[in-house]
Amino acid sequence: MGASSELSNDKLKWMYTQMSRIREFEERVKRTFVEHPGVIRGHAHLGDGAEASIVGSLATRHENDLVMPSYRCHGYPLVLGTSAKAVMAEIYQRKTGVCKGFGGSMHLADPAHHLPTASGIIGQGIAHAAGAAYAAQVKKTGQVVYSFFGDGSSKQGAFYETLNMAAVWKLPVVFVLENNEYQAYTHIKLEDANAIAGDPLSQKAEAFSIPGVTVDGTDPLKVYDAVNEAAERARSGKGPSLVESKFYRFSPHGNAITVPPVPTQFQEHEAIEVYGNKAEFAAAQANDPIKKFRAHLIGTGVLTEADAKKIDDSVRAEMDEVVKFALESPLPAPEDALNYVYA
Amino acid sequence: MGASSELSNDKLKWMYTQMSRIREFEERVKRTFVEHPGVIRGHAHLGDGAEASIVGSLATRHENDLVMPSYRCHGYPLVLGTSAKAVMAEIYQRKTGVCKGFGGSMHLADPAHHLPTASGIIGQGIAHAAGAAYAAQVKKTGQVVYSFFGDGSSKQGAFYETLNMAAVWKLPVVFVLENNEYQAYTHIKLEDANAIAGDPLSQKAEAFSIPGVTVDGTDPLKVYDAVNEAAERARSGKGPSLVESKFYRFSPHGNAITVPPVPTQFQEHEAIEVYGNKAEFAAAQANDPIKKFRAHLIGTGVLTEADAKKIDDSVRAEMDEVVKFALESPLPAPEDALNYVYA
Amino acid sequence: MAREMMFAEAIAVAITEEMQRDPSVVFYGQNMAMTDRDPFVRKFGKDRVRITPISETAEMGIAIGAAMNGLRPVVELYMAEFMLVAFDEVINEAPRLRYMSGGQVKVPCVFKAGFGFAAGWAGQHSNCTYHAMMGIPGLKVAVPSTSADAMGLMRAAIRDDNPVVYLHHYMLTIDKGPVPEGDHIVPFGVADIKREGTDVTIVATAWMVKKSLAAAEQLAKEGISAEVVDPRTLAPLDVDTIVESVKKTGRLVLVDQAPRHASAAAVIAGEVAEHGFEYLKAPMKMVTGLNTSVPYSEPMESYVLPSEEKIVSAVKSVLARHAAAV
Amino acid sequence: MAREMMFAEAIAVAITEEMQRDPSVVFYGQNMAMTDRDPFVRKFGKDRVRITPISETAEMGIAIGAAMNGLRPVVELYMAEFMLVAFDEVINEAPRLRYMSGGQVKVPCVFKAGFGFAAGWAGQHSNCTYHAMMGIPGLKVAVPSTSADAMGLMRAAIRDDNPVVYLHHYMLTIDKGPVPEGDHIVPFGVADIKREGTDVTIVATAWMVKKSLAAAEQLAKEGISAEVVDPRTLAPLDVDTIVESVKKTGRLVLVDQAPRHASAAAVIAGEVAEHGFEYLKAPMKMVTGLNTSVPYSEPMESYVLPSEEKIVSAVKSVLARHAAAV
Ligand SMILES: Cc1ncc(C[n+]2csc(CCOP(=O)(O)OP(=O)(O)O)c2C)c(N)n1
Ligand SMILES: Cc1ncc(C[n+]2csc(CCOP(=O)(O)OP(=O)(O)O)c2C)c(N)n1
Ligand SMILES: [Mg+2]
Ligand SMILES: [Mg+2]
Repeated sequence: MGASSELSNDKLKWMYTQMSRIREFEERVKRTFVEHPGVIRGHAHLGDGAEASIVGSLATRHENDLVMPSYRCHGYPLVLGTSAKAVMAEIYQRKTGVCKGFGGSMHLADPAHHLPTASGIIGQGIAHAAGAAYAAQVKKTGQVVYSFFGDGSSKQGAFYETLNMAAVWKLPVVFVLENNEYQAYTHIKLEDANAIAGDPLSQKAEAFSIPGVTVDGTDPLKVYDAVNEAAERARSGKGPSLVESKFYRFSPHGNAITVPPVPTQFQEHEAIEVYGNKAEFAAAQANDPIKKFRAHLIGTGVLTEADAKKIDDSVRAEMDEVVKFALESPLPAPEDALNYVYA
Repeated sequence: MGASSELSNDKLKWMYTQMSRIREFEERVKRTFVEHPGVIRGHAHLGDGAEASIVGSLATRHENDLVMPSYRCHGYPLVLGTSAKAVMAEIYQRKTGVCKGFGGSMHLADPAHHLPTASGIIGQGIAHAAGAAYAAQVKKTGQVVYSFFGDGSSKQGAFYETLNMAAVWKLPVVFVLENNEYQAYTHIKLEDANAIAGDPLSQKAEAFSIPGVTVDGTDPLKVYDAVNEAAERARSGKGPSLVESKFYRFSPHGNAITVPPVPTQFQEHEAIEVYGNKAEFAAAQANDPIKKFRAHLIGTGVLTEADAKKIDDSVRAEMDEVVKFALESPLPAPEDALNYVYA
Repeated sequence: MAREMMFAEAIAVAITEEMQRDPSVVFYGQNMAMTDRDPFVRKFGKDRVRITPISETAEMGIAIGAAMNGLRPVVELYMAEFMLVAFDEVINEAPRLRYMSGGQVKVPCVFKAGFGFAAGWAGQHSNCTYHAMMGIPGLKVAVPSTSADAMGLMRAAIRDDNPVVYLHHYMLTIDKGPVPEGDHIVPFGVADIKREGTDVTIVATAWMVKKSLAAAEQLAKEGISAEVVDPRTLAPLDVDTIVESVKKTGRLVLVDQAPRHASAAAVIAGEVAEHGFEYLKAPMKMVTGLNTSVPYSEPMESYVLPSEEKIVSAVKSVLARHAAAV
Repeated sequence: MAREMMFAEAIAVAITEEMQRDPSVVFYGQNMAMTDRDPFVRKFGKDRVRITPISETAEMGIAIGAAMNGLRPVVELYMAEFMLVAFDEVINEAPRLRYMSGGQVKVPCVFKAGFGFAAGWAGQHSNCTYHAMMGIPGLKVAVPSTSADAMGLMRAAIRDDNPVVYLHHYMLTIDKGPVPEGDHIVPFGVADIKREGTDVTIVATAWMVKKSLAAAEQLAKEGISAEVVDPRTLAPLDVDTIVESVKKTGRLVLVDQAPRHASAAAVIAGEVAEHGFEYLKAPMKMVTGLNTSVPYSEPMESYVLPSEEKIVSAVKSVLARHAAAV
């Protein structure tokens, strides 16, 4: 029995709430493209489907532990305590955004809430996470650093170099490989040698002689157990681990890439749009982590149906406010752009 | 029993001769720093100690198979049929050099003898080798490409990215990881997570779900067997393999790095110079691949002591000529430098 | 006779036709050729058209090795900044191997990438990286601004026996323009005068050509005749045509999306300062991106990038300086 | 009072003293700190002084992450070209993260590397890569030419709250020069006039400063007074001091080891063309590496690199042009 069996009911409710918040937040981002065209620019990537993995992972955090996600980064700050308003405002280009409109969807940062930065370049953030862990080690802060990145990103040299160095230096870092079966439009069976051979991606850990496990990323408690073990290992000075968390992303990679002024929106998931594989997509949806966890909590008596509905309603109300706040916030002044080039 | 048991006596003699040629060639390069200071510039890296690994590998080649070594590349062209004179002349900066004086010790190239290029930047040549194999695959030339690189180089992202792609594309390439226990002055136990854990470096193959084997790189017949199996696998369309060949380099990493006009020479091996570990160095020398193979061939009746001596003598005579040729060859004209920038 | 074609389409047609012409041309990259329905896969099969993992070092390194063994790879890199994780392959491998081999090998490959995503892609996806490649001996760099040039330069790039970085500006992707019928090729190292004029020379590349032409149009209404010169390739760079234009107009404005010291403009300015000094009737002026990363939010992004208005006012200022000097 | 110190020693002393001063400074890289006998390890222990694998992406990426969490890493990279395998970290991560975060994080780290190994290291190890970094907003680039500057700029680099690329020229490694006692700091963005003169301004960096000073000496014997200006940092670049010098001398020669379009010289030329045009009495002239990779063999290598003689003759030619124009 894993450590998750000791989670308090409050913590479990908190976990469900956070999962629900991520989902609703991402739904609202997606709807923005329809309801308020032009408000979001560039490329936005959603975390729906990843909720159990994100929340199960972050539920293991100790105070001051750091989190470094990839460019698909909306969910993490919501869980870490960043105001959802500030996150949405950032995505909406507002001066009230968590990065004052400088970063946007791919580059959320909130060091005050333990998320230093997110890099938009594949794999590089993995090294940054290990670096933060190196600082924690030298300064003996006791921090563990959580590094999140996709299955596709695990094919970038930075992943490999970093895991070796983290292993050699025994850095307090947990590498969570979020395997959602796709890198953008590419199915994993087209690009990963382990996947093609039918092996788990966690097998890559063998290249560094560190623990590697694969976990059902649609179950926050299983994720909790695996990540918790890795975090404890890191905290006790034994070094890094690789946790492969398997789930499915429900939205396509990002909004369609169009050239202004052509409007952009989210299309169908690549499974359907590119590969015509409706069955795969339907199976994933039947396995929705939020529905499953809701049913589990009700089944185990942690929540009543009414409790759950109350949470869902309050999350919806929160996100109504969030969108309103973001929409009504001012844009930055043009000259603001001259700030922050140098410290 | 491996395929090496079927090698003809002629082939075995050829193998011994090539090993002996590499050793003698490298000795002469090294002595040049003493006997003819200034004739060799920059940084030269010797292959003494690697003879069994190089020759055991290349003995498995079929006509037209390609070889892409790292910057430590003197040995390979000698075995492939490049004139030793042209190799030495290159190292001596001569117009008669195999690269006309443009490349030098680190960048030997002789495509006519199946060695397209050697890159001086760690790991990058591994990708070039896979690329040549991709061309072989598309053009159905039947070529296998042999990629040689060091233990240290296996920590560069290029290694990892390339092996995954080669596995996914099932490229006809053999990756020979030459584990000589050192990357420059760094002992492998200071930088490789597998080595620190006591695991073989061939375990990195798990990250790509391809075969990975470790072989005694001081025995050309064991190398032959392992590389031959990998080459046959590649040739039959099954894709790449990783062969870790373990041996010891007898010379230090390269000539000491000094700034002109301070003279440069080869110092003591790092085992002694840096780590004060005379025992390690002595043990390696006691395990000299050339002495061992010589004794083996005499023991099995392939060579008499007299035959062996004859080979050794003729190799020495050849290398006398080689040095003479290189010394007497003209330097390039300054303006030659304007050639070959563009094809 | 000319057909109308979108910029991106012109590139695709050039690649397709080159692949038809020469079986050694291959085409691969991330997120392309996913299924058998892909038009390139349908035409050329899965040996010559492939999908790759997110492994730019391997992707470009493999192209280099393949080029040395008889192929002519075109690597689709999508965004020029992704080359940076593997920049050694671009500027320290591809262009140097031939030279270091004493001319024994050649490395014909094309690294194709979009750039300048000035549409809210923010700090890491909106940059112009050509400055880091234009001075590398052995490397060629193409930066087309029209459909015709896009097609003609891609053809030339694929046929070139040297490594070529082919950069197509994102903001031009769906612009339409005439493209000559037949085997239309644009030679490298030949600048094009996109608009003739007599009062001032504007040198610009890619999207900045479009902005400069719009500025020239506006200036024409005020009686100012601007000549717009597009180098089309930054390596080789056609300094002569630029200097000739300056000889005619006596004034120079350089427009570049990149920040000043990371721009092609600065390098071109240096060349004109050396070779066209005596023709200049006033100091030249650069209109470049400001010295910041590119911010996400639209008002800030617009503020830091060159605009029609900034070009117009730069032109007026070099003309005013002239007037004052006379 | 000043002590004599070798260039490399001055750098080592600066790092040592900064590490003594500030416990958040750490120092790591390949092939250093191998044993407990290493002087840095002895002084600062194995947490703060480390050896790394050949993993430049991880090495620099880790520095960036560590910098955001309270350390001030100095990464020893040995040769500037090795940064290219990880160039994204240098120009698309370190300098952009602060900006993209809206000023919330800072990334104080130093990427230290030798460069310009013009001693038979051939095509991939002899290059100057600063042109690719000097225009990147958020990034600073130091290129010292003397022991004093080497020390003072390293101190400034480590104390700077921004990412700094610190490039020390291989050919200067064992040159000796005076270094002021005490906490000697050279601020970034302040050019230094290494020799005063009245007839011509020579702008040069690193090894080229040494060559330019030698050329100036030779010119002095012929009655020509050359001023040698060393920007010392390429980012920020002190354009004012250069323009002031040109104002005084009216003529400009720019010397750079890199090929012309990959040089800092071209960028500086562009700045002077815009901001110092009216002071120029003759066209400026660039003396740069020729447009080739660097060949291995000595006669060819010398041929492609700038030399004292080439500088002298460039100076004479800008003076002659002047004479002709008068
Ligand atoms: C070096 C680099 N190459 C390519 C890209 C373009 N890109 C952005 S996201 C992405 C897919 C990433 O897939 P994965 O790592 O699986 O993460 P997911 O999107 O599934 O969360 C790609 C290829 C990039 N940002 N950086
Ligand atoms: C990217 C890069 N980083 C660093 C170097 C410097 N370097 C040259 S050789 C070498 C050691 C290589 O060791 P290994 O791969 O084990 O090969 P060996 O020398 O033992 O044959 C290093 C670090 C380089 N050439 N390229
Ligand atoms: Mg994915
Ligand atoms: Mg080694």
